[in-house]
Amino acid sequence: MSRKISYREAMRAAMHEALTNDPRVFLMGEDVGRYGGTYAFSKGFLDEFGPERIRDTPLSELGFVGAGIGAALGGLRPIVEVMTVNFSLLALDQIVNSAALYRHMSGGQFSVPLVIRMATGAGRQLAAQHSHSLEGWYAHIPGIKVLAPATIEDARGMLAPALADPDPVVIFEHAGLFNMEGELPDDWTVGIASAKVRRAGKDVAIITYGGSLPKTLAAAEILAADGVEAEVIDLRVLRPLDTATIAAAVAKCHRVVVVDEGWRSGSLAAEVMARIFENAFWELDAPVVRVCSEEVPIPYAKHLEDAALPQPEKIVAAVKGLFA
Amino acid sequence: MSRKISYREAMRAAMHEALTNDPRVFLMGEDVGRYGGTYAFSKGFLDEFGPERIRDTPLSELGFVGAGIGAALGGLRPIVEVMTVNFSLLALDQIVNSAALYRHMSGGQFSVPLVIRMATGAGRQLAAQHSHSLEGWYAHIPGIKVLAPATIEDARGMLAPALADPDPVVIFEHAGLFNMEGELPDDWTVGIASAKVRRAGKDVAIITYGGSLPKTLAAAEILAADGVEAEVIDLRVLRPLDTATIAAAVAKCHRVVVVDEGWRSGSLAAEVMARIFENAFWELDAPVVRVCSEEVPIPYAKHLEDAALPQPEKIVAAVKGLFA
Amino acid sequence: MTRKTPVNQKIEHRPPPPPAGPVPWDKDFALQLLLDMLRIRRLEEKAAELYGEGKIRGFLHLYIGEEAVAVGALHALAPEDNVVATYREHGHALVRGMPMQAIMAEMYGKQEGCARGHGGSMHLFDAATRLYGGNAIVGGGLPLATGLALAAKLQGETRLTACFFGDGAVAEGAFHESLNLAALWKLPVLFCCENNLYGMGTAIERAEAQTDLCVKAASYGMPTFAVDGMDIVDVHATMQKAVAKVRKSAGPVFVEFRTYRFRAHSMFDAELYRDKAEVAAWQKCGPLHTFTARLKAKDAKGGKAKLTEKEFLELDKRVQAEVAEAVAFAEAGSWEPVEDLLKDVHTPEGTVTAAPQASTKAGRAKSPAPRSGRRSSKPTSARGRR
Amino acid sequence: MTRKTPVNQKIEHRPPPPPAGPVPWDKDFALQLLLDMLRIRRLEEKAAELYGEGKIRGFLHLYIGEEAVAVGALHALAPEDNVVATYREHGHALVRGMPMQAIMAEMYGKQEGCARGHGGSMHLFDAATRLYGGNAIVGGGLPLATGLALAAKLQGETRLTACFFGDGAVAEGAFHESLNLAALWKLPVLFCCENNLYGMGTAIERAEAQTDLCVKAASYGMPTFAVDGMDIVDVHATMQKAVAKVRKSAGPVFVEFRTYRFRAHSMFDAELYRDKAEVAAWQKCGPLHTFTARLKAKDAKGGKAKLTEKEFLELDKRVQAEVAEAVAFAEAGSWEPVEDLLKDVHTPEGTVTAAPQASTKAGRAKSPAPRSGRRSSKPTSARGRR
Ligand SMILES: Cc1ncc(C[n+]2csc(CCOP(=O)(O)OP(=O)(O)O)c2C)c(N)n1
Ligand SMILES: Cc1ncc(C[n+]2csc(CCOP(=O)(O)OP(=O)(O)O)c2C)c(N)n1
Ligand SMILES: [Mg+2]
Ligand SMILES: [Mg+2]
Repeated sequence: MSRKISYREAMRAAMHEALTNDPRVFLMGEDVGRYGGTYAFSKGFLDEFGPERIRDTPLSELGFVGAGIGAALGGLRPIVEVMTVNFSLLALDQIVNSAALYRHMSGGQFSVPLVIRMATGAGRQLAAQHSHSLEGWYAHIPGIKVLAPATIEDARGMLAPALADPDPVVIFEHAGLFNMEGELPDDWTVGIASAKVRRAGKDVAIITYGGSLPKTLAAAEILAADGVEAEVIDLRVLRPLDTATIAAAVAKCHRVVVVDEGWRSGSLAAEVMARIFENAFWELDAPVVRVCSEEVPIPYAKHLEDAALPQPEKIVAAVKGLFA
Repeated sequence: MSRKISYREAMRAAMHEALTNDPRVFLMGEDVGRYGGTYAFSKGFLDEFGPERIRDTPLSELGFVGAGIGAALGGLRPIVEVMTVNFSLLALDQIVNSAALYRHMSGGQFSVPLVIRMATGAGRQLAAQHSHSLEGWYAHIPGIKVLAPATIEDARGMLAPALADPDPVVIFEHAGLFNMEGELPDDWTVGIASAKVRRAGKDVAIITYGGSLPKTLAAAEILAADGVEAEVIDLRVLRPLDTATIAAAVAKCHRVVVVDEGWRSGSLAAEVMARIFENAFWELDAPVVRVCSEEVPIPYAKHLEDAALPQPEKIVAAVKGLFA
Repeated sequence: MTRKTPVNQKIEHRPPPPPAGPVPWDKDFALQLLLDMLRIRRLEEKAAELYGEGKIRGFLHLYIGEEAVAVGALHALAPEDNVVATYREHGHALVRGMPMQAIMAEMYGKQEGCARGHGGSMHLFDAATRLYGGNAIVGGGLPLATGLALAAKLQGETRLTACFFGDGAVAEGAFHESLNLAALWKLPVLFCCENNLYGMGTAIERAEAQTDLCVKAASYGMPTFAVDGMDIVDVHATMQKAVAKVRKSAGPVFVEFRTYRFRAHSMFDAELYRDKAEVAAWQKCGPLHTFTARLKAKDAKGGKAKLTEKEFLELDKRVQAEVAEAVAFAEAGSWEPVEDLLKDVHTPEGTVTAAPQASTKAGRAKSPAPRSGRRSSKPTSARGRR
Repeated sequence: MTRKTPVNQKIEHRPPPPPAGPVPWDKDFALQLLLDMLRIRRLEEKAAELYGEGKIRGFLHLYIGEEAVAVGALHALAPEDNVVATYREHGHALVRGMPMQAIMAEMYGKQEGCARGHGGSMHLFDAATRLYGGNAIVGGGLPLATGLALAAKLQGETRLTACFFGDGAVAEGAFHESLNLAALWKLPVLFCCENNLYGMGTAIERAEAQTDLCVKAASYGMPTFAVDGMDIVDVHATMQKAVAKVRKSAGPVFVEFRTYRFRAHSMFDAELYRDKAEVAAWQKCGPLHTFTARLKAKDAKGGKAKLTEKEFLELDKRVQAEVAEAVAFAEAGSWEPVEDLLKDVHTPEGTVTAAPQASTKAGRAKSPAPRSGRRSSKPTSARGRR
C-alpha cells in the first residue's frame, strides 16, 4: 500500500509527528508561525502547538541559530529553520564555530542535539542572492551531519533520525522539489547512514543528490531510450559520505558522471571524484566527469538560469561523452 | 642580488608601498592601527599614514567588510584585514552575497576593487575556534580571486596586482609562515595568474599551497635522500586554479600527491583531484592521493594538533605508498 | 505599539488619521511628486498583472501603499548623492531617474534591462543615478552604504548616501554594526527605515523588543526623525531636514517612515498574519488618493485648487502611456545570448572602474519626468545613455 | 569617557577613586571572596610563568586586575544557574567550582584537563558546574546564553544564565541580535559586560559611538546596572540585585562592570596602545590590595578588623599550595592517546545527552573552597567526579 503526497506534505507530516511525539521538540525560524512557513510547511502549527513551540523569530539569523544551539545544550531538541541557505551565511559562525566544534572542544562534555533545516538551490528565477547551493560547504565541516532528502520518503523520514541524533544535523531541502508528488509506501523506513540506488543500471553510474535527482532520473530515461542503462545513486547523506555505495557503483558500471548543482570548482562533486580516486580507481574505464553549475552568480532570466544549472540534456551529453 | 627578509617584513613592505603609491588605498581592520597589527604587519603605519588611512575598526566583521565593499564601490582601494579566517565566517554574507555577486548581478555596471587579507591555518596550538583553513570554501565562489602567498616573493609581490585587479581578491596568509625568512631577489616580479614549480622533480608531483608548502618541500628533501625526486607545485592562486600547470606536472611525473591543510572531505585537494580527472587522467600511473587535515576540530594539545595536520612524514608516507 | 504584547496576542496596527490639509508646494512641484507616485503605482499594478501572465517571474515585491516614502524622500536628495535600496525598490529606481523601460525590461529578464536581465525585480542597479541596488539580503545594504559614505568622506566629496531598508532589517546584526560604524566615524549616511509594521508576516512587536525604532537608532548617538510615511508633504519636509542635518554635521541621521504595505509581501504570500480590516483601515491613508484630494481642495484663501480632475486624468493617461511603452519596450527586447553567460563575472581588463562621476545638476533634471515622450519604445539598449 | 574624542586623539582612561570603606559582610564570606580573588591571581601569575617556560602554549589571556568581577558576580549565582564565558575565563571557571587542577591540566594540554586538552586556556568547559565555555569568538557566547535561557524557560526551570563578555563584544552583531531576542522573549539572561575599556588595543571610544554601554543595553528595553568593577563589595551587591531582578521578572538584565586589565591582552601584546602611567593609575584600584586593606582596617565602631596580616599570609600560603598542587597534577598528567584523535567529534551512540541536572544546594558548597586538602595531586582524572 502507499499513498500519493507531495514533498511539502511529507516534510510537514514529519514535523508534525516530531512536535507531537516529543515535548522537547520545537520549531523556530523566520515566519514559521503566523505566516505559516515561507513554503507553507508549518501552516496551522501555531494554532496546534502554540507560540512557544512554533516560534517566529526576528530577522536575526546569527542570533536565533545560536539560540537554537544554546537551547539544544539546555536540554531541548530544536528544529531551527533558516529560510534559505543564502541567509545561512549570516549564521555560519554559530554553526561552524559553536555547533560543530562544541562536543570535541569540550572534551566530550557537551553535545548539541540540534536540527537545522534550510531550503536550497536555484531554478525558480530568484537571481544571484537567492539561488545558492552550498551543501558542499557544510559537508566540509567535522562535527555535523548533512542530509539532502530528495524523495518523498526521505522528506517524510529523515527528520526523525536527525532529531534522534545527539549531534547537529543540517537538512537541505531543495526548493525545486517542494511541489513534487510521489508515492509514500505505508511501510517506509528511512535511515541517515547511507546512499541509495534510485535506479539500477549497468552502463554508467550517475551520482547525485538533492534537487538534481529528478533531473538525473529524467536523463536516465532519455539514455535508456538510447540503450544506455544508467545506475542512479542518490547520496542522501552528504556528510559523512557513503563511500562504499559509491565504490560499489563504480565497480559495477566502470563509468561515472557526478551531477551537482553547486558551482563546479570546489563542488561536492569534486569530493565524490576524490573518493573514487581513493576507493575505486582501478575499476574505471574512463575518467569520472561532472555536471555542475557554471561558475557564475545564478542569473534571473530563465534562459540564462537554465544554462547555468545542470539539466537532463547536459547529463545525457556527459554520459555520451564517456562512450565517444 | 637579493636580501634576506621575513614573510612579515615582506607583507609589511608590500602594504607600505601600496599606501605610499596610491592615495586611494587604505587599510582597515581590527587593531591594524594603535596595536600595530595583530601580527605586527602594520606597526608604525598609523604614525606615517594617519588614522583615516590606517583605520582601527570595532569588532564588527560583517560591518567593516561590508563597508570595505562600499568604499571600493565608492572609488577607493581598500585593504580590509580580517584578523583571521575564523572570524571571517561572520563576514561571509557580505563577501559572498555582495562582493562576489555585485558585478554580474548589476549587469556589469559596478565592480568591487577590494582586497581582503586574512591570516589562516593551524599549528600554533590555538585550538578549534582559531585554527580553520577555509581557503577551499572561498575558492568555490565565482566573482572573487583567491591567493595564497607561501613564499617571501609572493608575500612581497602579490598585494600590488591584487589591488590593481578590478574585482575582489582574497589573500590568505598562513600564520605559520610569518616568521619564515628567505631571500628576496632584487628583481622579483610576481603575477597572480598561475601556479609555480617550487622544486623540479620527475618521480612524483606534490601539489600544495600556503602553509603546507614548507612542509612539502621538507618532505621532498627527505624523499630525495631516498632517491625519489619530487616535483613540488605551489598553487599560489586558488581561484581560478591553474589547471595547465597541474596537468603538466601530472604528465611529467605520472604520480600525484595533493597536500592541503583543509579538512579532507570537501577540501581544495578534492578539486585538484577533480581537475586531474578532467585534464590529465590518462597520464596517471596510480590514483592520486591526498594528505589533508584529519576530520576533527583542531585540538589544543601539541601532539594532537600535530596528528591532525599534514606533516612532512605523512607526505613522505603518501608518496612511498604510490610506489608500494 | 506597546512592547508588552504577549507573544500570541493578536496585534492590530491602527493607522494614524489620513493625511489632510493644504499642500505647501507650488503646483509644478506638487504635480511632479504626484506624478511620480502615480508612476510607481501604475508600474506595479502592471507588474502584478504581468506576473500573473508569467511574463515576470521570481520574486516580486510591490511597494503599493508606500509610494509617498520613496517619492517624498528621494526628491530631497541631490543627483550626486548615493542611493542604496532593498528588493522592494521599483519606486526608488523610478524616482531616482531610471527609465521605466529599463526597469520593465529587467523584470522581463531582457538584456535591455538595467542589469541585462541578470537581476530582475530585486536587483535594479543604475550607475548613472548612483543607485547601488537592489539588495535581496535583508540588512545587506547597510554596510555597503556605510562604506560608500566612508569613500565620500575620505575623498572630500559632499555627497551623502541614503540607505533604505525595512523595519525587519533593524533586528539584523548588520543594522547594529553599520549604525555604530557610521556614528563612530561620523559618516554622511542617511538611514531611511521604511517601517511598514511587518517583516514578511512578522509584526514589528514580535520582532523588536523596542518598537520605537528612533529610540534604537538614538542609542548610537545619532539624530533621529520619525514621520508619517503616508503623508508625502511631511515625508518630504522631514527628509529635507534630515538631509540638511547630514550635510551640516557630516554625520549619520536616522529617519523612520511609518508606512504600510497594501499588498502581500511577495506574490507567494497568503497574508494569514493580518486582517483585511487592518489593511482597509490603512488604505484610508493611501498616499495617492489623500494627496490627490488635498491638491484638489481649494486653498485656505479660497483660491484655485492645484489640481483638477481633468488634470489628474491627463496625468494618469500620460503615466499609463509610459507604462504601456515600457511594456512594449520589454516585449520587444531581446535575450542576452547564452554564450555571454560568464561575461560579467569578472571585469574585463582595461575597464575603468572608478566610481561614476556625479552628473552635474545642470545636466540632469532633478526629478525626471516620464521618459515616454523622449524615448522611443524601440529596444535599443535602455542603458545606452551611459 | 566622552564620545566626541577625535579619532587620533590620545585617550586616557582615568580610574575612579580606589575602593575604600568598611566591608559589610561577615568574616567568613569576606574571606571566601578574598580567597577566590587570590586563587585567580596566583593561578594566573603561575600560568604566565609557565607560558614563559613553554609549558602552556597557544593563547593565554590573563584576568589579573579584573578578579573582583568574576568573584563578586559569580558568588551571587546559584549552583543551578548556567554560566557562559569568554577566552578570559580562568577566574570564572575557578570561582564556579572547577578544580584548579583541571584548569591547569587543560592549559598543559593533558587529558586530565577539563576538556582533555582539546581546548586549552580559552576553552574551559565544565558540565558539573554548568560552565558552557570558554568561547574564543568575541560575542559568540551571547546567542548560546540566550538559547540556554530559552531552554530553561520552556522547561519551567528557575535557573538563569549569566553570560560574560567584554566591551569589545558590544559592537558585534551577535550582541544586538541576542539582546533583542532575550528582551523580546523575556528570557532569564544576565548579560554581564566586563568593560575593561579595551578590546585588544582598541579603546572603547574608538569602538563605540555610544560609550555608555548601559544606554545601549537599555535601548532593548531591559533594566541595566553599572558598577565599579574594582570594588568587589559593590560588584557583589549589584549582581545580587540584578540576579533578583532576573528571577523576579524572568526577563533579561544587563550589568556593566567597569574594570581594567593590568596585563597585556594576550602573551603577544606589546601594549603600544596605552601608557604605563594609565596602567599604574588603575593599579591603585587593584581589587586584591584594596579589598585586603579594607578587611584589615578596624571597623567603624573601632572593633576588630576582619583580617590580620597573619591570616592573609596563611590564606596566601594555602592558595600557593593549591597552585603548586595544580602544577604537580598537570605535570604528572598524561597525553590523550593519538589514536583517540577522532573520538569526541561525534557523540558515541547510547550517550545520554540531556542537560546536566543541577546539583542540589546541599550537594555542593556554594563557594568551593580550594581543593588542596580534599584532592590528591595524583593525576586520576580531574573529571572523575562527573
Ligand atoms: C538575511 C535575510 N533573511 C531573510 C530574508 C527573507 N526575507 C525577504 S524580505 C523579508 C522581510 C523583510 O522585512 P522588512 O525589512 O520589514 O522589509 P519589507 O519587506 O517590509 O519592506 C524576509 C524575511 C532575506 N531576504 N534576507
Ligand atoms: C569575532 C572575533 N573577532 C576578533 C577576535 C580576536 N580578538 C580576540 S579577543 C579580542 C578583543 C576583545 O575585547 P573585549 O570583548 O573587550 O574582551 P577583553 O579581551 O577585553 O576581555 C579580539 C579582537 C575574536 N576572537 N573573535
Ligand atoms: Mg517591513
Ligand atoms: Mg575589553
